[in-house]
Amino acid sequence: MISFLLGAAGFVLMTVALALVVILRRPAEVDHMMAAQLLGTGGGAILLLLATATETPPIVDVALLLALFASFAAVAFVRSAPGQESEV
Amino acid sequence: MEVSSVMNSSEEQGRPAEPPVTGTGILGSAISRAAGFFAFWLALTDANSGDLAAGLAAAVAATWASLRLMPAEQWNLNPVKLARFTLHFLRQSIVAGTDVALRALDPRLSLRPGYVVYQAQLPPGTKRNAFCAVMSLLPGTLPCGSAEGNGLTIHCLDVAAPVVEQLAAEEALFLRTFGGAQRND
Amino acid sequence: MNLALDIFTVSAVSAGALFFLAGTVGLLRFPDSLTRLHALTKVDNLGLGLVVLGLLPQTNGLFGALKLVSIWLLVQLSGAIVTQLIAGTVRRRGSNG
Amino acid sequence: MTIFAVFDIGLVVLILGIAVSTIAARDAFAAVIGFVVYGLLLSIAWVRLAAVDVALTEAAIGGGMTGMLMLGAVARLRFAGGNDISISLPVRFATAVLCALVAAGLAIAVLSPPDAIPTLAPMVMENLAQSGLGNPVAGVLFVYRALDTLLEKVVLILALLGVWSLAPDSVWGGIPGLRVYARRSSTLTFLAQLLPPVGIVVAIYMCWVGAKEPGGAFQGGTVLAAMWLLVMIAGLKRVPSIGQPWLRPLLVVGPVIFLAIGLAGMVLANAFLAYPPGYAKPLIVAVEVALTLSIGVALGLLAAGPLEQAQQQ
Repeated sequence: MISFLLGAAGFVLMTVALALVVILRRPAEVDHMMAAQLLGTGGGAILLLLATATETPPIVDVALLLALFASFAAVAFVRSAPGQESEV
Repeated sequence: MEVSSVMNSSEEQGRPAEPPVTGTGILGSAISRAAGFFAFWLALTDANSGDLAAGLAAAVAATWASLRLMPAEQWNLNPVKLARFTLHFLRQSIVAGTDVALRALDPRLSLRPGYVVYQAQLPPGTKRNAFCAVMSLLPGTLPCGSAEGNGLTIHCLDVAAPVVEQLAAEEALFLRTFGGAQRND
Repeated sequence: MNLALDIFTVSAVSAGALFFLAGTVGLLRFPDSLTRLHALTKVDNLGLGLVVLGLLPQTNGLFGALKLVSIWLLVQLSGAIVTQLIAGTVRRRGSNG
Repeated sequence: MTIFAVFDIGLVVLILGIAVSTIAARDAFAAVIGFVVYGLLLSIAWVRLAAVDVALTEAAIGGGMTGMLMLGAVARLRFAGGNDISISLPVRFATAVLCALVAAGLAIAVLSPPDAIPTLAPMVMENLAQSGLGNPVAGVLFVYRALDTLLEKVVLILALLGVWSLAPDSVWGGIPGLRVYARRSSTLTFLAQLLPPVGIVVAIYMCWVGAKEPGGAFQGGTVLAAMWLLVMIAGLKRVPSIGQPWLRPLLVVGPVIFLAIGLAGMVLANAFLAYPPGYAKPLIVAVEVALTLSIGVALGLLAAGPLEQAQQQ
């Protein structure tokens, strides 16, 4: 079971890595803004899998903070995106 | 005072007079919010008995902030209807995820993306915001701002699908579940 | 009993991982920013939901399970709202950003 | 090769890739996004290094708060037309050399450790029970290195004074120039109504749990600061002027209580910052609660930036 959960965490990490490469290589800034959200879901899944696999419940708290700050970062990105102030 | 200044001018015109919330209404929503926050605390601390006092403090602080940020409103909640709506919503969000996943994996990439304007019945306010959040998890739709009148601009993956009819059905269900804040202007 | 739970975990977590893969494929193949946002929100949320569902039998006790579910709810809720914010930004600038 | 090793190598490759792309980004906004992603990924790396306390701090500070500070700087530069300033080649070269030197120094320190790594960890674990705490990190921070922890909090206030002193005299006592969301958005309002109460519960949980498990005042305070900033960005509450009567007491309450308990220790326990036997845990929890509030206010005001408007009557 432990190696299965770790393998799943590794698999999700791989898909997150691929998605990050795709997002960050695109020219449009809005694509970059999706990166924080991607880590909120993908990073959360990886951490929850690690917490169960290594039987370390405090890791679940890291997932909680990651979810909270990923959405905070996404709001900050949207707020400070270039061109935002010209549209007041 | 500060809350109403948040609405932009077009939204302010469409904003109906809020139904007066009675003292018991405020107390009721304070109790239910506090119960929710305390349940969240129990989940966080594994219901450890040594942590209950701090949990009460947390629930009180969170409820105070919540009432200041989002004043109590009349939500006629019925547990049976709520459960039915939750099940429906869960099923729809599974359908939504599967739908997009299949489109992504489909070699032909069957997409006809575009915008649709949906005239919402719900006036601007907390309930409409909640409905927008529900919509963004429904199959193929993603609200991205307000349009003329009481309209919402919706981005769809497939404009040929009967999006407006689907959304009207979803909104009707939402109204039946959470109480209809009908436009009274 | 234990075996049945383990099989449940393996199948739900695998399904969740597949959804993460499908979401990434969507990000790669979809033509514009808004359609990619659909892929990110809906598919990844379902992926995380399935991973959480699969991990539920492995948690100790009801409250441990509740904690996982509340994290998923938090991600789902804030994701649903943040996506609309990003989508609004895209719409104002035209789909090509 | 175990499955752990495969996972770790993949993670390290990803983090290095993001780091390189952050350095190589031509546009400041893209670079900040890269940095935030880097911080969030780093918190997974700290988890793998079994440093959950650091992982929590990294997710909060590296992923959230530093990104917010740098986005503020980017917006300010753009407003001032700073994006057009071309940096001359020698300056770029000097910057690159300095960064490379720092990186090389760190690499040497990490890659050539002494044969016997000096550690006090066994002694900490032996004596931790005396303090009544369960989290060794909290034990080190509040029992063995309490002076460092106290000074760290004072530094935060000094940093804030530094930011405030950038303002011209005419607006002293006025309102920080936090840029609120340009268009009033009911979507953002909704998020700022729902998320902060949840964040308050998480912040109190972080502060409370810090005594026995990973967590603590810094993580909790950062969550509070982020939630406060979210409410201000959405325009639900105004950015307060720094002359507000409630603001300055909150800012110093943590360090002041810490200092008071430290001074009391000179009388009751014969040393500065020593705790009387049996009272260590309740005193430390009291200090943590006060510090959480102070850190939250200080970080929120740091991110809100220098003063820009005079106080409105």
